[in-house]
Amino acid sequence: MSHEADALGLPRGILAHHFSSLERQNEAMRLGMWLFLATEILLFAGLFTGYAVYRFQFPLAFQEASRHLNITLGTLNTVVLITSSFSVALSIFYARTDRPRAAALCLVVTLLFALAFLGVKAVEYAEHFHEHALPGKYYAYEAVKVPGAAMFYTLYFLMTGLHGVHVVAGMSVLSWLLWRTLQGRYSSRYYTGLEMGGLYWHLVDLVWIFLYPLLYLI
Amino acid sequence: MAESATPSSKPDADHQPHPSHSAVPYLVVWLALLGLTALTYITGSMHLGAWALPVALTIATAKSALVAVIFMHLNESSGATRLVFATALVFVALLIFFTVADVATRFKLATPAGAPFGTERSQPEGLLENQVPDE
Amino acid sequence: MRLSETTDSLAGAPPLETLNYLTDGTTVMSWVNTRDHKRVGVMFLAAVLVAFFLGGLFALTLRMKLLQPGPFLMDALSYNRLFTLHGVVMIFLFLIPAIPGAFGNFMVPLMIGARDVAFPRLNLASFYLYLLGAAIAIWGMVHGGADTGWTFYTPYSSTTPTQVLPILLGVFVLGFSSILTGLNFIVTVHTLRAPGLNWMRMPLFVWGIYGTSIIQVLATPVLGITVLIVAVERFAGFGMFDPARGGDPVLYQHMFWFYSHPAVYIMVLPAMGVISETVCTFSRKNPFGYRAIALSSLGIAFVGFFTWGHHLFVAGQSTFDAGAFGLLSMLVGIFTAIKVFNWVGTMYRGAIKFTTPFAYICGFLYFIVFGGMTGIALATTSLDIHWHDTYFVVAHFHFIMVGASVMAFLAALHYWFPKMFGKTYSEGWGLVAAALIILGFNATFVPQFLLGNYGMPRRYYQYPDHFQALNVASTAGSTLLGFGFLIILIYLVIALRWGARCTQNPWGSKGFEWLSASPPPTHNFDEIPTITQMPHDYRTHEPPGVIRVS
Amino acid sequence: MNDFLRRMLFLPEQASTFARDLDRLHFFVILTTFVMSFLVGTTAILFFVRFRRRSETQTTPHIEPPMWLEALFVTIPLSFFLLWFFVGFNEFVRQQTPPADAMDVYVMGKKWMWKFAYPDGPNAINVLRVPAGRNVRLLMTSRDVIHSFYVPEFRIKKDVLPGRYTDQWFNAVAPGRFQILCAEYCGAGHSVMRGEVIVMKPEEYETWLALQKRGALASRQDGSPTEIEGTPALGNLVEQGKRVAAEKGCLKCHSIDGTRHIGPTWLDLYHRRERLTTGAFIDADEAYLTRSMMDPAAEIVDGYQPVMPGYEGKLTAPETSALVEYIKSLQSDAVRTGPSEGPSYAPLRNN
Repeated sequence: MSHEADALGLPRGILAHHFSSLERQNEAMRLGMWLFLATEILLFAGLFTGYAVYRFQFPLAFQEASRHLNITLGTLNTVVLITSSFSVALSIFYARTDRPRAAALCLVVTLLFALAFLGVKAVEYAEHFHEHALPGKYYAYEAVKVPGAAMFYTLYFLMTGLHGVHVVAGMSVLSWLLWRTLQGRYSSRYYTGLEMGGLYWHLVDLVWIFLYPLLYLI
Repeated sequence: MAESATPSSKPDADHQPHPSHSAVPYLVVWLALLGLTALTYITGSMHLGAWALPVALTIATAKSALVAVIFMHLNESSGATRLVFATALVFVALLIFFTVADVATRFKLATPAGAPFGTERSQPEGLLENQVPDE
Repeated sequence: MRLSETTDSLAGAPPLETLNYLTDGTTVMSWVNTRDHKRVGVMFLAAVLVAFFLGGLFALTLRMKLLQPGPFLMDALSYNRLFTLHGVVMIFLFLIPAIPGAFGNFMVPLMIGARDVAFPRLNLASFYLYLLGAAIAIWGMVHGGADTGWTFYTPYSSTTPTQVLPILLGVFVLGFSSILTGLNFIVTVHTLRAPGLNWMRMPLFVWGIYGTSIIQVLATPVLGITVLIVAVERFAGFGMFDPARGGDPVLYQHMFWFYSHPAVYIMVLPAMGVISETVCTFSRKNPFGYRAIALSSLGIAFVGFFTWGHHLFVAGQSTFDAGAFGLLSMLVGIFTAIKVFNWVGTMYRGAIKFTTPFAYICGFLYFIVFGGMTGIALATTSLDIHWHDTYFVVAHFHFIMVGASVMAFLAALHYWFPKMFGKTYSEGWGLVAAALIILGFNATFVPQFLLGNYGMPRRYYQYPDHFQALNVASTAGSTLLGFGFLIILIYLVIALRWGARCTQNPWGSKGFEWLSASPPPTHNFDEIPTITQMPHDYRTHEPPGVIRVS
Repeated sequence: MNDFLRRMLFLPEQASTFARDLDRLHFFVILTTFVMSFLVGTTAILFFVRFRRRSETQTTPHIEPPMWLEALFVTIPLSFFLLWFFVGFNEFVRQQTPPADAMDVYVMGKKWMWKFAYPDGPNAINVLRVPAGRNVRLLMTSRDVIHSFYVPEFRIKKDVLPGRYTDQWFNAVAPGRFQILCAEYCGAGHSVMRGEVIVMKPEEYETWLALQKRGALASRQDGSPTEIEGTPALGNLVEQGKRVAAEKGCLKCHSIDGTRHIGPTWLDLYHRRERLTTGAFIDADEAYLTRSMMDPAAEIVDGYQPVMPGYEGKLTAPETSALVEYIKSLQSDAVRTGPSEGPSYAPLRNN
């Protein structure tokens, strides 16, 4: 059985026994990750479908309710998330070019941005709680009393909530990757793990790119 | 795992089919994303009416395309990965299209103005004339 | 660790009876913590069989109740819970994981000449997620059960006081298990094929599993989010589908069937794969129209996603959607038709041997044509109006699920039993059981078609008296069916314990999975074979792959 | 031929204008299905007989189907399927498009009963009366969960959804009585959520309708309860009892129109001779009615499950007596016309 892990000076266990080469294995990992991302996309698709249907049924309520969200905070969060995506991309780039310290630094920046995102989101949520702009049966927002507004907030909380869960999941993945990076596991020879984590984080960003206009802008 | 490893003489370059030598593309994409965010913010606050949604979605699509192609390296991925991504998007489109098409083409009385209305758990508000009488 | 042992043992002259995957490590931990796709497959097989007998027991109890039109044996609530459990157990715990989980896991790497699936740990995780999901669901059943039917239609499911939440949660977790299985297979097929095994040489079972996996990966998440929303609606009152808040119960149905219609193909595509393999082996013949059978698997996987709306013809869906879905549904039938004709074609000028698996193939062919065409009939918009939600649907559904999937599952079980365990079973009892099952199946479900025509809605605890005769007939048939399964259970257990040792390739098959020993060693192949032929090339006696000379 | 096939396939009688056309398509489809599965099955058996394995080392030739054969495999079934679709969809569109001259009946599904209301006419529970030979459109909604309105003899079925309307039309060809079934699973009473369509001769229908309207007006003059919240109901005991019955959920299990439900119907219950599960007979007098509210499990009427919760402490004394009065008032010698011995109608909307 040819085994390259040792020859490349990589840590044990990187190349599994049933793959003929590391290249093959990386390809498998990448494809597997993309398939997983596809499932994530379809997971969110359910909520987007709900959004599309109810927006079609209650166009005015959605516009009205959307105007009462804090667009400044929404935009701020968009910028925060885009930047964090950028820093993850940079981190992979640095790992690829054998600059592990820079890579780690980028991950730290990403994590900080992610925290900032959650912080801003928390502020927004607190505001909604304060105004009773809550989903479903808890809806008692004085400012918007159009039928369908409660549905907007249901979708708002489900979508941002699910997205928030993904942000938290992404943060834990990135923290783990940060630890591995600091251990010096990723280099130009092997950086697939980091790349996978990065892909996940980009997906979180991707979902937000759609949530932002749908919830805040129209 | 396997102890019986035999040395391999394959060159390292094999493991990096597409080494990228510069971070500039990432920076450019980042700036573009920020620019597009600003653009969508501005168009969003212009209250474009019927055009608001298509404009916002077009910009969002452009942004996500940038993220997917450059940040997520779809440009250097294998065909299979691209196909996976494309298929997922096709199915999302299908799901949304047929579901919305249903709502959009129902007979016009299906959800009369004033809905939500009468179920056991919430008393009717804004009933229509000729509505099914309650007991 | 295990691997190094086996490679070491290969260094010397291989002993006659080398360790196989069953004997290589016999501690409980060596099973619980295994990475071996074959062991995961066997564990899946054991689990789905338990589920199958549980679900079968529920079904028999239901049929017993239906002997009488009035209250009998149990009250309405118990009846409603029981059919829900029957549905949930059979669909989520048996049909969906059965062939991919058990035989897919076992056979796909062997068939493509790989040592394992791409992500062995994920594979094991998928099994444990299955167990976890099953445990949660069964916990819910023990603590009251749900009475929603396996479809969980809102707003009934969000308002009924029964234990819907744990069952929904169980389904959610099972969905993840299914996704991981599918994801693993896709990557395995893409990256681990043996040299020489290009796409157009891939065994048809692998094509079937590959198509299935696409559906598992792309459809299951939608079910996940849907049941999640219903769960949130139940415990937090978010009201996404709640009509009282402007919610649309039909939206739930769209989202549910976006998964659950393709899910039917999750259950039937692997079955078709099994038939493609077995029909070749027992006809000793190359597949007639290999390309057509292979690509129609992808066709079904793809078009299966466009047709969910035919479950909503009377549900208040718009006429436009009904037309679109009705038209698209016709296309799915075509792919199945292509397969059926090509299977029959495979027998042409073959050398057919009538064995137990072949008996199931014959049953399968008849049932899938009848079940499939009644499916098309149901998708014929206006005919559906009378049949919708009646026993006609129940009968059609069971023709596909039992008549096709379970028949193929049994064919696979008998066909691969020697491969998996190295033992032979009693052919005589096998044929007796097959005859009993095919007969009992017809006796159970043909009356149900007639009941549907007669107008008996499904999920009826009590029914108008004039439906009784047909119900009694159906119950009588189900008893036969039950006996058939019992016989299989008995002789397979006996074979497992006392059966004669079989040769490496008892059927004389040229499927690639028979290239390895039976039962296979842990690492499958000493040397990865280079595939030189199409599968099932019976022109010569040469094995389909040669060992690479390095 | 039509009748023969219909009976062979256990199809119910053809009582609406749709039925015959649909059945014709049905016969075509089912016969094709039979022929196809028979052909496939027989071919397989023939091949088995003809191409049995003769020796264990037999080899076989490699056969690939010619392109035209694969094309045939596609086009033959496809043309059949498309034919079915176009014929079927044509019929479907006809069924989904109510004619402009159709008379409206409002239908409401509710666990577990059907309510029918005619525009400015009477309303009814579980019995739908329609004139023969006239287009009728049902405008349907539900109060709780999804139900489905199904009349097998008419070949019509449509889900009844909470929160929105669905519609369904039909034209019954001749007078007769047909069962309405609920086809969408809706809980414990799903299988007994049955009603009846009574198709009447047009002139009988008109007479009935006129009578109903008069009766409805008369009952309206009885005075309706005051609707000021928080004040005790001013109506008489019967009215109070009716309200209590609705509020306490009695009517979820007991019908007031004679239909069998989870519990015995209240119609004509007072002084009814009931057989208990013990085999004994009792007279349903005031004492029994009260007892069975407080401790229902003690004396269960034969054929019913002991599912009713005790209302001891949950009903005040005035409420109990109001309920008893209400039950006493439910006597079936109210308005009853037409050929049916079916249940009578609940009074018009009065709240």
